[in-house]
Amino acid sequence: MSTTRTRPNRQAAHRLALLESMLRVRRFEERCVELYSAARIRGFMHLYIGEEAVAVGVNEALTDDDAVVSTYREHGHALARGVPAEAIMAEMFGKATGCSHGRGGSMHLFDAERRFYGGNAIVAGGLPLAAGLALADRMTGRARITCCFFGDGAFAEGEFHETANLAALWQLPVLLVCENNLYAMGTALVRHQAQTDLALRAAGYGMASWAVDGMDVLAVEDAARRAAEGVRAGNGPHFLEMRTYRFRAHSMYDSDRYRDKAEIERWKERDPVEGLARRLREAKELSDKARGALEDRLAAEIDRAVAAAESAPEEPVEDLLKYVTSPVEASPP
Amino acid sequence: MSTVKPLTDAEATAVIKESITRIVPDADFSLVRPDDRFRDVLELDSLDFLSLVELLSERTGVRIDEEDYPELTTLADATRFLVGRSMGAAGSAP
Amino acid sequence: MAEFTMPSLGADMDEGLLQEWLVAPGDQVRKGDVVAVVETDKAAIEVECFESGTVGRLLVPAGTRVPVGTPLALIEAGAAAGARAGSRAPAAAPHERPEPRREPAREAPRAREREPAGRPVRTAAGPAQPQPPPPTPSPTPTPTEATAALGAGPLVRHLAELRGVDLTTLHGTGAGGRVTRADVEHAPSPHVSRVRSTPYARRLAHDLDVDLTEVRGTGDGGAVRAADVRAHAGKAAGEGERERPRNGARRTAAAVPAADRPEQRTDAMRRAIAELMSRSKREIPHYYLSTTIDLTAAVDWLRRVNRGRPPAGRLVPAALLLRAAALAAREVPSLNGHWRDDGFAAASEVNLGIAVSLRQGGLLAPVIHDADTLPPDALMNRLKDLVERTRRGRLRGSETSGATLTVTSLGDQGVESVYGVIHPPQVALVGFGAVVERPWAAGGMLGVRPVVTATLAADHRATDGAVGARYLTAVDRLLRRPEEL
Amino acid sequence: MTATHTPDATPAAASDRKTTYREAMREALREALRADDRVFLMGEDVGRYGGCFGVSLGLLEEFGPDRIRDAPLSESAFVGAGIGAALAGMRPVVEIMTVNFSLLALDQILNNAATLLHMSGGQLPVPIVIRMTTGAGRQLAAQHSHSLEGWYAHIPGLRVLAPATLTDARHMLAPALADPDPVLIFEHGSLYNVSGDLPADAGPVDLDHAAVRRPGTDVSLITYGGSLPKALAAADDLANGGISAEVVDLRTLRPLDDATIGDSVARTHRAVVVDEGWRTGSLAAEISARLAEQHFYDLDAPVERVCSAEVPVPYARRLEEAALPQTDGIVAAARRTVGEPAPATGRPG
Repeated sequence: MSTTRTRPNRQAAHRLALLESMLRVRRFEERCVELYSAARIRGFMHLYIGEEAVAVGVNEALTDDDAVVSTYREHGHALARGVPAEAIMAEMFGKATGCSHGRGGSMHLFDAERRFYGGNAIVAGGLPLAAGLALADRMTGRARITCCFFGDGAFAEGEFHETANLAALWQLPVLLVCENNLYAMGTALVRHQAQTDLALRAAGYGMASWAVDGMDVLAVEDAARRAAEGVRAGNGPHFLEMRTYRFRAHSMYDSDRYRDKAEIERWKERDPVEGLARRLREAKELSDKARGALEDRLAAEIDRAVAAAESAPEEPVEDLLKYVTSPVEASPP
Repeated sequence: MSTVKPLTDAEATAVIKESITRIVPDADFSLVRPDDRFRDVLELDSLDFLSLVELLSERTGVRIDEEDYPELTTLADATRFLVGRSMGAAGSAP
Repeated sequence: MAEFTMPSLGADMDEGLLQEWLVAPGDQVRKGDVVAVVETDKAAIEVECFESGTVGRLLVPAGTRVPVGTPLALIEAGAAAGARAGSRAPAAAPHERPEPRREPAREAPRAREREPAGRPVRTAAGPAQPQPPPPTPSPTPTPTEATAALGAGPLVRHLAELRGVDLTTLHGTGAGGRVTRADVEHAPSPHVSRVRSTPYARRLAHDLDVDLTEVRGTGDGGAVRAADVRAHAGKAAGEGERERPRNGARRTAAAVPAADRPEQRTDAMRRAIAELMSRSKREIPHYYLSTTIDLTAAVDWLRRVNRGRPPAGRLVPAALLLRAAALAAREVPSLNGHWRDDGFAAASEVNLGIAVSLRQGGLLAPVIHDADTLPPDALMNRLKDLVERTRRGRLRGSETSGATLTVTSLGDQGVESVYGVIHPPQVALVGFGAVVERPWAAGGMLGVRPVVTATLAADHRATDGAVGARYLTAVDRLLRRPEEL
Repeated sequence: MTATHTPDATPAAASDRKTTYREAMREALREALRADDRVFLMGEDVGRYGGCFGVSLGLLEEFGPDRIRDAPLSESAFVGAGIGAALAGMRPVVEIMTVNFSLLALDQILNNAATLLHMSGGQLPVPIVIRMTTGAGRQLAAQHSHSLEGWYAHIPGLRVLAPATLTDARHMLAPALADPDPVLIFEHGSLYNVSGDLPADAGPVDLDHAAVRRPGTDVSLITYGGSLPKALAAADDLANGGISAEVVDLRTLRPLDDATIGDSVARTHRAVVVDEGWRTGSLAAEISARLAEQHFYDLDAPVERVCSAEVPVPYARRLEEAALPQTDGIVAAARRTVGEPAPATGRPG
């Protein structure tokens, strides 16, 4: 497992904060399952349950100035980034108060203020964007980086390889975080990649690359910090292969025929949330009472988000054509 | 331009009367002698007269210019004009 | 539920004669449909409704004279679309309906197919045998099976007449074999459907009141094009007159008791003119001005313009006179408008009332709206169209009201000047006499020139003589430079 | 198609300058690069090579490799990078060699550039300009010759421009860069060598309006881009035959300027739409449909379309010419609308 115990900044409070952040994602998504089943949330919804350590750990390495480009499985990235639960829930309800004003839904969460650039539902489609965000920073000399999440499926797309090459060629300040959950939808990694060591292949583009235990938030944070540091230092793109696993189906419901139940159970033993909680309990950093209070607090927070989403106004149909082109007087930042 | 067929006096008079009837449906030709100014008798205003010119020109194929309007003052004049013009036009045709 | 009321078809209209209903209870109407013919003191006008829905009770029988605003019928909202889809079909079997006239006149073509099995259904082969239409539109004809088969309500018959469709040749697809509006609309119409024409030509034909069936098409496959319609346009006026007796006869047979209508109309008009003119002379302190205008330039210009044009495209002097009158009105706005509530309100547009004498006697002043914006050719076309339809009694509602200044021209009657009576609430009336040749001194030389005497009768409450003089001076100046008109 | 029919070839005023479409485009780029540090040019061979069609020749020397940025042959990556840079406040001008290659970046153009503003509920405008060459006529065969701008004009969220004149080549870029949303500029390959006088007093083009390039009364020839010179030549021919053709240059293919098109047809009552795209599902089809929807009662003849034959553009010259709209075809179509048969002798090819 991890060797991060000796790191100086691993204060108990920080570990608790990581737990809270992961637990928020977990509980939020569990509520999403209920709401989806009740048809309050519609469309495609891809759950992050099991992968929380990646989003939460990587976010620790980012500053508010940095940019994040994500995928359609991005509730965790958005929450970790600080996008309010109310705005996300309202978006999934298709409400006017949603973080994309009801235009995006689960797959297209955006928050320009937090430099959260979505919410991209074309596999690998966000990678070139991330390169461009990084290019702009590079050209203007701004000391900030862009973090791009994508899955192992994206590794098969031309856009990944074009972008990896471009980013390495131009030494762009971009942190490439591959969430290798072993399945591209229903196709196992071994069935879609000739060489399954993705970090090794990324290294072939001439960028620093390594694999990380994506089920250990402390390991993730540690790796992300080191990689981000390298990126900030002007050493070009870094690639992290986060070895992780999703506990639930690809999309909201699928038959999961492509996976062995025993495999899922094995991975659940490495649940990143409960794993950290267990360690904190063992280290006497988290009492059962404190855990209960945390759960209560998160439940109340999510209740509020759901209630707010329920009562939020619908986008008026008269605004259907809004946001197709910019209003005439507006000019972009 | 439609083809012009030479008209006889009778044909010409008939065309004129018919045309006037289309403009003034209740025109009573028993009140109009050949040398009366039919525009006055039948109260054709300038628009009516223009319509008459259109009809005559359309139905006979004869070209009627503004300069010819004085020829269309009485039934007799108009008949003479149409016959003469139709002969001339037809005669010059190949 | 909305009321269809006696519309006001002119500022001086207090009451109207509901001459004919074109719809019956149960008919579906759409906003803008012509539903009745109203005879005002001046003309018979087809009037439209402003609601969509189902015609409910008719509150006023045809032939009744009622004040403006009187409810004439009830229109129940909302059913028009549904009825078009045939939803009313099952209820419409004739044997259940002692009064076929109360059935929807507009059933969907497939309505019969939806009727429940076992319900007696009249097939087209049965009741739709050729039969003469009911001889009168009296609201309670005895429904024989034969007439029920035709079953055409007044709106359908009106539509058929407009389109020239012979109802007796149609197979009704409505309940019980009734001829529906859709049947008529889909029937090959000698007037409309069979004519191959471009959309623009069709529009133009409508605007110019040209019957497309009589236009020779020169386009692809004999299609009638706009140029064909224009070439035909002048002739159409004459043909309209020719057709009038036929249409008139049919309408009379179908609509009103034949006996007293023309006289009644004439009497009513005489009464209306009498009342209006008396009121004018009673209320308006008239003053009169006149000037004689040298038309040499105008006549020369007209000759030049008309040379080479076919008769249908030629201008008459009246077009130029109207043009000058309209432009001068724009220059002298205090003559163009209305006297209301002890004050003058200038109008923002120049709507010329054109005094048109009718052959059977009487006078109408239909309106050319925004006359100052129409160049001479357009003005000429409007004039021809308007005069022709005025004399056929086919004015549209909007053409009977809104005049801001009236022009009368008695020149065709041979007189040299006319001092008119103002049409209240207007404040002036312009008169033109005949264009005559007179000795004329100009530049110290005497010659013979064509001249016209222009007069102005104006309301002394609104203006003084100086204003009137300015107006006539403007007309004079404008007519001396016809190429700028 | 020759350089002799350029709409800007009017007698030169004292201060007008002789230039070419290519130079006009280059001048526009130079002006933009000088005016705004956020502007940079990115694409395949835009730097050292000077641009596949020579548009950016010399810009590298003036602005350096950072702003005249040669990209690898990765259309998706560098177009996407342009979009990302735009999101981050830059004003990128991305050059794609030809419209056929743009298909490799179609994901980025459609799924990101055109969509982000909307998907984000208005948070993320994408002020990018993407230039590319379009069209046939140079014997480049079926993978370098197509006119797919009509596809892009299908996409809400994009503005699609087709400069057809020197003035538009010179003055469309600035307003395109000022647009907060993605703008695609399609440069017809046959226009680069067109030369003429560039009016000195021309300013930024109004991107919302089509231009009447030649007034007329009998028929409207509605076209854009590389077909404009052909339509103008056709109008000349028609004038000799007594038919007065109005030539409308769409300039902006999305959003279409319905008003200018409609006003023209309302005057002439006849329309010929000339579009180098394939007929089926073309811009010409869209314009025809709009005329039918909005101006049915103005039409005095069926709308005619002169489009490319439904074939991948062939290499052989005769075949290629036969596949494309040509002046004679436009003349014939216009004559059909006014009801006159084509004269027995036509212009060759």
